[in-house]
Amino acid sequence: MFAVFRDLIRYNLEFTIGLILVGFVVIFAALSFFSPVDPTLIYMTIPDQPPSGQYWFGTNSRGQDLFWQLSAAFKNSLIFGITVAVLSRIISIAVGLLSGYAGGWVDRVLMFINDIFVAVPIFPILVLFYFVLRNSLDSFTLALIMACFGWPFDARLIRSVALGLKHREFTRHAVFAGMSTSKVLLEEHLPYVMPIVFATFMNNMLWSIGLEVTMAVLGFTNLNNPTIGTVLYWANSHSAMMVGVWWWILIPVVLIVITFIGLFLLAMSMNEYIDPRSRLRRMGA
Amino acid sequence: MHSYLWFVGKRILQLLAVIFCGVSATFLVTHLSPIDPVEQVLGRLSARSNLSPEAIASTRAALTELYGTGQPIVTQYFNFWMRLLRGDLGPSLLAFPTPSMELVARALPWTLGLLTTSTLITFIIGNLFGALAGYNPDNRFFQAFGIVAIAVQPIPYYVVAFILLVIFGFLWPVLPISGGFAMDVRPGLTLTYIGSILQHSILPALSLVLVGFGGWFLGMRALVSNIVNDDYVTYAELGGVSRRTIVDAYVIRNAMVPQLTALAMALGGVFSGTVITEQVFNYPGIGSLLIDGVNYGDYSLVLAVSTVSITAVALAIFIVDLLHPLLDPRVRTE
Amino acid sequence: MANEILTVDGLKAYYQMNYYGVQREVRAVDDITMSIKRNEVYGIAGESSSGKTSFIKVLAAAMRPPFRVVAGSVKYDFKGHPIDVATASDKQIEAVRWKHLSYIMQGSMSVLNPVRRIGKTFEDFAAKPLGLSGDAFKQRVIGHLDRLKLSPDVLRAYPHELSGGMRQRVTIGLATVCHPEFIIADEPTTALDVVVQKEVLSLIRDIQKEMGASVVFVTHDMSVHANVADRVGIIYAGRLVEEGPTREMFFAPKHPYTAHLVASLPRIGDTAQRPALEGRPPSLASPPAGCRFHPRCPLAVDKCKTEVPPMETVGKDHRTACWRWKDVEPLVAPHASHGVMV
Amino acid sequence: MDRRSFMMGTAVSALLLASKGLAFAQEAEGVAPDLAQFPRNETVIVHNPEGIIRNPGWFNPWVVGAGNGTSNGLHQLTTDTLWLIDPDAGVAGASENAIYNSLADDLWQYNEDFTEMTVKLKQGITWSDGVDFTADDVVYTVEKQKATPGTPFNGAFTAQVASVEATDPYTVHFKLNASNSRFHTLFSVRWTGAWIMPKHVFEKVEDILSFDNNPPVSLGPYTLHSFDPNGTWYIWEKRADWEKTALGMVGEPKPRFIIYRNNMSPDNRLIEMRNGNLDMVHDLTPEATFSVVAQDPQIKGWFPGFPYAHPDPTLVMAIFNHQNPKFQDKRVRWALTLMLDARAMSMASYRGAATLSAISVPPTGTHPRDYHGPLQEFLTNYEIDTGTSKVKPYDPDIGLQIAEMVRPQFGEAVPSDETAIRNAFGYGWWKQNIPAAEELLTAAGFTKNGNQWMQPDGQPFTFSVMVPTDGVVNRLGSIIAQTWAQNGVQAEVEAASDTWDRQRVGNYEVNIAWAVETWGGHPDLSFFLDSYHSAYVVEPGASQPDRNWMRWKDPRLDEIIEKIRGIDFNDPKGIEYGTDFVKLHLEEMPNIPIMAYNVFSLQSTRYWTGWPNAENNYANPVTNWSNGRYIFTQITPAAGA
Amino acid sequence: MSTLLDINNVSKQFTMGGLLSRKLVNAVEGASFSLSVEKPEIFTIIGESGSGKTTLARMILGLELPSNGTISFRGKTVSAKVSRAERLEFMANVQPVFQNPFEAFNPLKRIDRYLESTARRFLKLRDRSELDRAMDGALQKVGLSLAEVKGRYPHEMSGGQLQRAAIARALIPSPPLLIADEPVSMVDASLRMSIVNLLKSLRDDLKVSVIYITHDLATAYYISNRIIIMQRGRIVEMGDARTVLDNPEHPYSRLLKASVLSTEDAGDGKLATDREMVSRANGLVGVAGRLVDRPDGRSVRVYEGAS
Repeated sequence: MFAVFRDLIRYNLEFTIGLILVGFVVIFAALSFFSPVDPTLIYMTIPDQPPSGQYWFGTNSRGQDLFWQLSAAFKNSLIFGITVAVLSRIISIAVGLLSGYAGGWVDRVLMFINDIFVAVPIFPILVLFYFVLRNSLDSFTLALIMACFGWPFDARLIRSVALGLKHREFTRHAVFAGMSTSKVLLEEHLPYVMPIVFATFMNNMLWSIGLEVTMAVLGFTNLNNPTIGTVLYWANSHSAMMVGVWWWILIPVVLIVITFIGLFLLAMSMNEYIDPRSRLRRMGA
Repeated sequence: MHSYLWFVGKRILQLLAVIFCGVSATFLVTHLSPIDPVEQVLGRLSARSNLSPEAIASTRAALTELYGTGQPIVTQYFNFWMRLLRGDLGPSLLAFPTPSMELVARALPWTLGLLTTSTLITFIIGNLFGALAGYNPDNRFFQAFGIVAIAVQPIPYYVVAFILLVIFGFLWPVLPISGGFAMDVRPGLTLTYIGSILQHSILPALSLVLVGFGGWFLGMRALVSNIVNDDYVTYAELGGVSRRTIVDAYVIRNAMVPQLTALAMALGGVFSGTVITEQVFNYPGIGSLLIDGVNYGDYSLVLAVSTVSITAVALAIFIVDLLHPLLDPRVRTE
Repeated sequence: MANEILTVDGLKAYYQMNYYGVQREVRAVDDITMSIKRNEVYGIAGESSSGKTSFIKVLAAAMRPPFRVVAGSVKYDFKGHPIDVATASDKQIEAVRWKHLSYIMQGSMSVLNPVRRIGKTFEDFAAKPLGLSGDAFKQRVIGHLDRLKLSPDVLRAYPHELSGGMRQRVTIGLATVCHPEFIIADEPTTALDVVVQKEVLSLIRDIQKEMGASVVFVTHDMSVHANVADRVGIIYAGRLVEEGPTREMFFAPKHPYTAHLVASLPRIGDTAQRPALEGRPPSLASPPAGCRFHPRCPLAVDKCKTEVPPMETVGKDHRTACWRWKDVEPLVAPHASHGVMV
Repeated sequence: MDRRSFMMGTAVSALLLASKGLAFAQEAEGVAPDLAQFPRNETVIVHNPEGIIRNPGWFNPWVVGAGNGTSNGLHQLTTDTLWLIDPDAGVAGASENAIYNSLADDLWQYNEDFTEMTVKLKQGITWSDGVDFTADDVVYTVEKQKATPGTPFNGAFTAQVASVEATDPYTVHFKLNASNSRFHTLFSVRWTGAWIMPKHVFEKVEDILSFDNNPPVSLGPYTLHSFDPNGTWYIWEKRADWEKTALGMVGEPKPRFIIYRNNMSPDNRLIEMRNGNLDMVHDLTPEATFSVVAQDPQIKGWFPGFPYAHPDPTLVMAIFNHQNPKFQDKRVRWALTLMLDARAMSMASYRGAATLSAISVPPTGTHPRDYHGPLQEFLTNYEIDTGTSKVKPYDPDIGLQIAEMVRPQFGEAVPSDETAIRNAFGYGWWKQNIPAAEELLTAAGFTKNGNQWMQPDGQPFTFSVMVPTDGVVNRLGSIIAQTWAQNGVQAEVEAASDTWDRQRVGNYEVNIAWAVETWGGHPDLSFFLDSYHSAYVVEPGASQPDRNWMRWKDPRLDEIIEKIRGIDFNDPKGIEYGTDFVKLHLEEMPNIPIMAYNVFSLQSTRYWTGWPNAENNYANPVTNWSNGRYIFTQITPAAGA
Repeated sequence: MSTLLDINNVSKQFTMGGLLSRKLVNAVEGASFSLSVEKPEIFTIIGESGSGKTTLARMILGLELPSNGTISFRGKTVSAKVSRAERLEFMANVQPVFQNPFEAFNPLKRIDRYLESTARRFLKLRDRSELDRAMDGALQKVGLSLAEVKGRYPHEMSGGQLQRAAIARALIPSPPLLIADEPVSMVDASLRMSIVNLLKSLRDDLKVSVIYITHDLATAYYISNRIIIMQRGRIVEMGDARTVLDNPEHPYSRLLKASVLSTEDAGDGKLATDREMVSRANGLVGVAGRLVDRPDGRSVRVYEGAS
C-alpha cells in the first residue's frame, strides 16, 4: 500500500497535486476536532472582521471565527458527502453486479426499479421529506434519502461492465470451480468495476453536497449544524455579499473548488492506477 | 418499423409505471405529514385579525368539510387518483379556491422554458467543447478550459446565481434581475413580449448553464478520449478521412449515444437548480411555487407540483429515449 | 521503375513505455529487412505477440506513441510518389493514403463506424482520392461493389445489419475502391466460418490479380498462406526468420520454426501423431540472446545461444536466418490427399 | 429528411412551442396596459412582502384564504371601513388619538350597557363605478357574511350581531347578542378589518365565494390599472373622482400610479432600490440597511440615524409553555429572565438596533408616554425575593449603554440626546444577575450538578427554544438559548419553518415570538389582552386562539380583562387597568418581554419626499399595512425628479 | 453397457425481438445421441457459427434448459435449477474447457486460486497438504506441476500452460466427462497441436470422455472417435469420424470438407468454390428431413422429394 502511494506520488503529478489539495482540505476539516470554540455558538467574537493575522478567514456577521466555523462545516459536509457516496456505492455495486450477472427476470426487475429511480426527480422528493419530517430531518436521514436516489445511474454503468464480465470465460471457470455467486461477484468482478466506483464516488459526493447546499440555502435543513450549505444560508440571511462581507462567501467557495479539483485529480489518477488494464501493464502482462 | 413500435410501446409502459410509482410515493409521503391544512389556514387568518373563539370554531368546521381532511387515508388516496385522472388535485390552500393544477399550469411554462433552453444550450455547448477538447488533448486552450470547467462545476447554484445578480444587476446593471417580463410590455405573441421574456431569462438561464456546463464538458471529453482509440476512428484516420468528418460523424456522433442517455438521467437533477435560480431572480416558475407550498403547508399544491414535475421529467426522459433510435441505428433493429 | 514497390531496411520499431516507474521497452520490430514486389501477395505469418501486427502498423504508417520507429527505413515506390513512411510528415503520408496505400484492419465489426451508413463511409474514405462526387462517385462504387458480389443495397445499410462475411467484403471493397497499388490486410478472415473464409480469400486474390496491386497479407493461419500468398515471411519474436516462395516454405523450409509451423497443421485423412512445439514465444521486452528461437529449437547448438544468425540467401527469393538451415528437414511431404473429393 | 435536419427541426419546433405556449398562457390571463411608460414623478413603486401572488387575478378579500394578494394595493388603495387606527400618531387634523373616522362620520356610539351601537356615515363618497356608498353597503356586508360561512367575519358577526339595520341612508344601527364595548374594533382597521362590500356588485353574484371581483370596484382613490398574470406586480391608477373617497377627503393622493412589486428577495430589494426601481422597501436585514444608508444618502429609515428601523407595535418575547411542567413555577421563569443579557440580545438580533422593553407593552407608538415613562419609578424600585436575598433587578440605563457600544461603529448616526436614546433603544431592561437567578432556582428546588442545573425530580433541566428559520427573531432566539446554556440550563435552539402552527397547538417548550400586539397609537390593550382570558385556554394539542400562546391562566388576569370589557374604548381608566396588567405580568413573568419587533422599512427620496419618520410620525411606513394609504396624501415629487 | 450421458431428442428455441416482432429461432432441433460409461471417447460436434453446437454444449453443462427433450447424466436430468449440493455434485462429474486459454483465469488473480477452490468444493479437502497434493496430482496429469503454477498470474504463463492449467483444474474432481468448447479456435498453430494431443491423452490414458466442439474438421479428424455435423440446429450427419470425414455424404458435410483450406498444393492459389455445391448445401436449410442409418454405421439426414 505504501509502495503504491510512493509510486503514485513520484510518477503522477496529477495525483500529487490532488493529494495536496484534498489533504489540505481534509486536514483543515479535521482541525475542527481541536476547535477552541463551539461552532454552534454565536457572538463569540467581534463580527464582520476581514481576514487578518488574528482571524485568518475573518469573522462573520454572527460573531463567529470563520476559520473554525468553516473547519466544522467542511468536516460535516465531507462526512455527509462520503456517507451518501459510500451508501449509494454499496447499492449501485450490489444492484449493478447482480443485475448484470444474474440476467433474466432479476435483471429486468432491478432495471425497472432502476429506471423508476432515475425518472423520479430527487429534489421534489427531498422537499417532500422535509415537508413531512420537518425538524426531524437530520443530516443522516437526509444522507440516507439521497443515497437511495444516488445509485441508479452508476448501477447501470456497473451493470454494463458486469454484463461483459459475465461472458468472460474466467467467470464460467470460477463457477465450475465451485465458487458461490457472491464470491464470483465480489472477488472476480468487483476489481473490474472499481474504476467506475471511484469515478462516480467523486461525482456522487459533488452531487450530494450540492443538493445539501441547495436544501440548506432554502432553509430546509438543520440550520444549527454547520455545513457548507448552512454557512451559505447564514451568509445569505445576513446579506453578506451586498454589505461587503465577501470573505463569508468567497472563502467557502474557494475551499469547495479546491476540494473538488483535488478529488477530481485523485479520482482520475487513481482510476488510471486501479484500472485493470493499466494494472496488467504494470504487472508486465 | 415494427421494432420501433415495440420500442415505443415498452417505453410508454415504463413511463406509466414510473408516473404511477412516483405519484403514489408522493401522495403517501405528503399525507403522512403532521401538518393540518385547516389549522394552517386558520393560523394565517387569525394571525392579524381579532377573531373570537366561537368564530374560529365555526370556520374550522367549514374548512374541514371543504378540504375533506377528515376521511381515512385510503379514501383520500382513491379520491386522489380519481381527481388526478380528471386533472384536478383540489383547491390550493395557498390560493384558495383556485385549483392547484391551475397554479401549476401557470408556473410550468416558465420553468419549462427556462429548463429547456438552458439544458439545450448547456448540452450542446458542453458536448461540443468537450468533444473538441477530447479530440485535441494537447491543445492548451482546451486544457485551460477543462480546468475552468472542473473549478466552476462544484460551485453551488446559489453562489453562481448570486454572483451573476451582483455583476449584472448591481455593478453593471444591464440586465433585468427579477420577474418574467417587463411591466410595460403587453403579453401576447409580439416581438417585444418575446424579447422581454428572453431578456429576463438571460440571467437565470446563464446561471444554470454555467453550473451545468462542466459536467457535460468533462463527460464528453472522457468519452471522446476513449472513442478516438476505437478502431473505426483509427481506421478513418488511416483512410485519410477529413478531420472535420472524423470529429463530427465518427467521434461526436458515437459519443452522443451515451450522452443522450446521460441527458435523460440528468433531467431529474436540473430541477433543483431552477428552484434556487427562481428564488434569486424572482422567476415565477414551478420551483418557487413548490417552496411556497411547503412553507404554507399546502399539500394540495405540493402534491400537484410534485406530481407534475415527476410526470414532466418522466415525459422528458421518454422523449429523449425516443430520440435514441434516431441517433443509434443499433437500437432500431434491436 | 524498380520491381520492388516496398523496401524495408533495418527497421526497428519499439514501444517505449513508463508505468509508474516501470520502464519498458518492447522491441516489437527488431531489425527487419525485406522487400515486396509489384503485383505480389506477400504473406506474413507468426504467433500472436510475435510483432507481426506491429510490423504492419509501421508499413501502414499507423504508429502512435508510445510505438515509434527507432531506426531504419520503409520506402514505397508508388507511381510518382516515392515515400519513406518511417520519416515522412503527416501531410506527405496523407497524400498517398487510399490512393496508393490502403489497409484492411482486423475485426470487420469494429472498423466500421456503427452509426454511419456504409454509403457514407465510402464517401468519407474514397470521394476525395477518386476526385469524384455525386452520381459519378456512386456509379463507381456500385460498379466496384458488383465486382465483390455485393448489391448496391448495402450502401444504405448500417454495419450491424450485415453478416460477418458481407462486412468483410465491404471492408475489402472500401480498401480497394480507389485501386491502390499497395494493400495491407491484417487477419481479414480470422473470425469467419470456413465456407465464407474461402469465398473472401478468393475474392481478395481475384481483386488483387485484376488490379495488379501488391498485398501484404497477415495471418497466423498457415493454411491461408498456402492458398493466397506468392511468398511467405515468418516473423518470430520481432524478427524475420525466413521468407521464400510459398511452395518452398511448405515443402522445403529452411528454418526449424517454419518447419514446425507447417508440420503442426493437421490434415483430413492423416491421423499420424503430430508433434507440438513446446514452450512459449519470448517476451519482446527481454528476448533471449543469440537466435531468439533457440530455447525451443530442437536443432539448437551452443552457437545459437550467443550469436545472432544472419539472413542468408538459400534459393531464389528464399532467405533464412538459421545457423543450421542445412540440417532442417521438411516434416511434411507434398503428396496427394487421401480424401476423395466429391 | 436526414437525421440531422430532423433533430434540428425537432429542437427548433420544441423551442417555438414552448415560447408560444408561454405567450398564449399569458394572453389568456393578461390585462393589457394602455401605457408603455410610467413617469417616475407620477409613480410610486412599493415593495410588497407577500411573495409571488399565487392567485393574481383574485380581488375578492371577502373569502377566507383565497391566496390572493392583500397588500398588493388591494387593501391599501381600494377597500375601506368605518375607522382606521394608526400604529403611529396619525395625520394631524385628520385623526384624533390616532383614530381616523374613515367611512364613519364620527366615533362609535354605544348605549349604556354596550348592547347596541350606532354609526353615522360620511356623505358624498362614491364607489369607483359611480354608485353612491350608503348604509345599505354596511348592512349588506354584515348580513351577507353572517349568512355565508367561509367569509372572514362569518364567525364574528354570527356570534356577536343580533341584527343590523340602516335607520337612514347614512346611519347604521347594530343590536348585539351580548354586552361588548369593543364591538367597533371589528370595523377599526389597524392592519386589516371588516372591509365594506360593494352591495351593488356582490348582490348580483350567485356565489360570492367563487367570485374573483376582477377588476375590483374601489372605495379608495385608486383603481386597478394592470397586473402581472404571474403575480409579481400590480399597477394602480388614481381615480379622476378621487375626492369622492374617504382618503381623498383627508388630502389628495399625489401619485398617479402606484406599483406594488412582490417576491423581491432581500438582495433584489437592495439592488432595485439602489437602481431607482423601488421607492419603499418593507424590510431588510440590519446589515443591509446599515450598508445601504451609508452608500446612498437618498435612502432613509424611520430614525434619521441608528437604529433606522421602525418599531412595530408588537413585542418579541420568550414564551414559556405553561402547560409544560418545567415552566409552572414563576421563580424558574424569573430565574431564566435574570440569566439573560440585554446587551447581548440587542447586539445579536439587531446589531444593537433593538428597542428594549421590560414590561409587557411594546415600546412603540404612544405607549412610552402612557406606560413606560410613568412606570419607570415603579420598575426602578421593583424588588424580588429570591428566597435568599432581595434584589432590585431593573437597570434603567441599559439603552444608554447599548448606544455607547454601537457608537464606535456608527458614530454620528447614534443619537446622543438621552430622550432620543430612550425612544430608540428602550427604557431599560433587567440586569443580568446570575447569583440571583441561581438563588431563585435553588429556592424552586433545583440543584446544580457541575455546570448543569437539575430539576427537582433529579432530571437535567433541558428544553428546546423554538425560533423561525431566519431573520432577527431567529438570531435573538439563538443568543437566548446560548446564554441559558452557558449558565447551566441545557437549552437548545430549534429553527423551524412552521413555528406559527406549532405555537398555536402548544407544540413547543420555549418559543421566541410576539404574544403582545397593540393598536400602537392608542393606549387600549384589548387588541391582544382580551384573548388572554382563561375562557379561551384550551387543552394541550388543541388549537389555542390568538396571542395567549403560553396558555397562561390567572383569576387576577381574568378580573382585569373583564374590567376593561366594561369600560369604553376611550375611557381613561383603560390605562389604569393596563398598568394593573403590566404589574401582574411582572409578578408572574409568564413570558419574558424583550424588544419591539423592529422593521427596517426604508424609503428613497430620489423621486418622492415627505415620507413618515420618527420626527414626523404621521404613519407606519411598513408597506403592507393598510394604514399606509395616508402616506400617499403626504408625499410630493422630489424637486428635479 | 451403461449410459454416461444421454441426449434424447433435445431442442432449444430462443425468442428474438419483442412482443410485436416475436421471432422463434431454433438453435437446436431434435438432437439425440449418447455416451457410454465403459468406452471413453472423443465425441466431436462440428458446425459453423449459428449451427447450434455451442447451445448444445451449454445445455449439456446445465447452463441452458432444453425447450424439448431431456439430457440426463447417469440417469439424472441435467439442470441448473437444482439445489446447490446437487449442482455441485453434477459439476464434479462434468467439467468444461473453454475457448481462450488467456481468458480462462481472471488476469488479476492467481491461477492456483481456481484449482484450490475446485479441490475444496468438490473433494471437500481442508488440509493444506491434501489440497496441494490434489492440485499437484491434477497438474501432473497435464504435464505441469504445482511448483510451476503456484503463486503465478495468468500473464506469467504461456497459452499452452494456461490451457493445461485450465484442463488440470477441470480434472481435479476426476470427472468422467469434459466438455471442450472450441478449445483451439483462438490459439496459434504451434499451440493447437499440444492441446489436441492433450485431449487425446486424456481419453487414452485417463479414460475421460470428451465432447469436443469445433469448426475445424482437420483436428476433428485427428482425434475424434465419433462426430456429428450440425447445420442450423440440425444434425445432418453423424457417425464414426473417419468414415464420415473421409467420405461425407450430406451436401453440407461435403461443402464443409471442400472449404477446408488445403496445404497440399500450397502456393498454387486454388480457391475457387463450387457454386453448385454451396447452393445445394444451403437449399436444404429449413427442410426437416429425417436421419437415416447407413450400413457403414453413420446416420445421414435425407429429404424425401428433394434431390
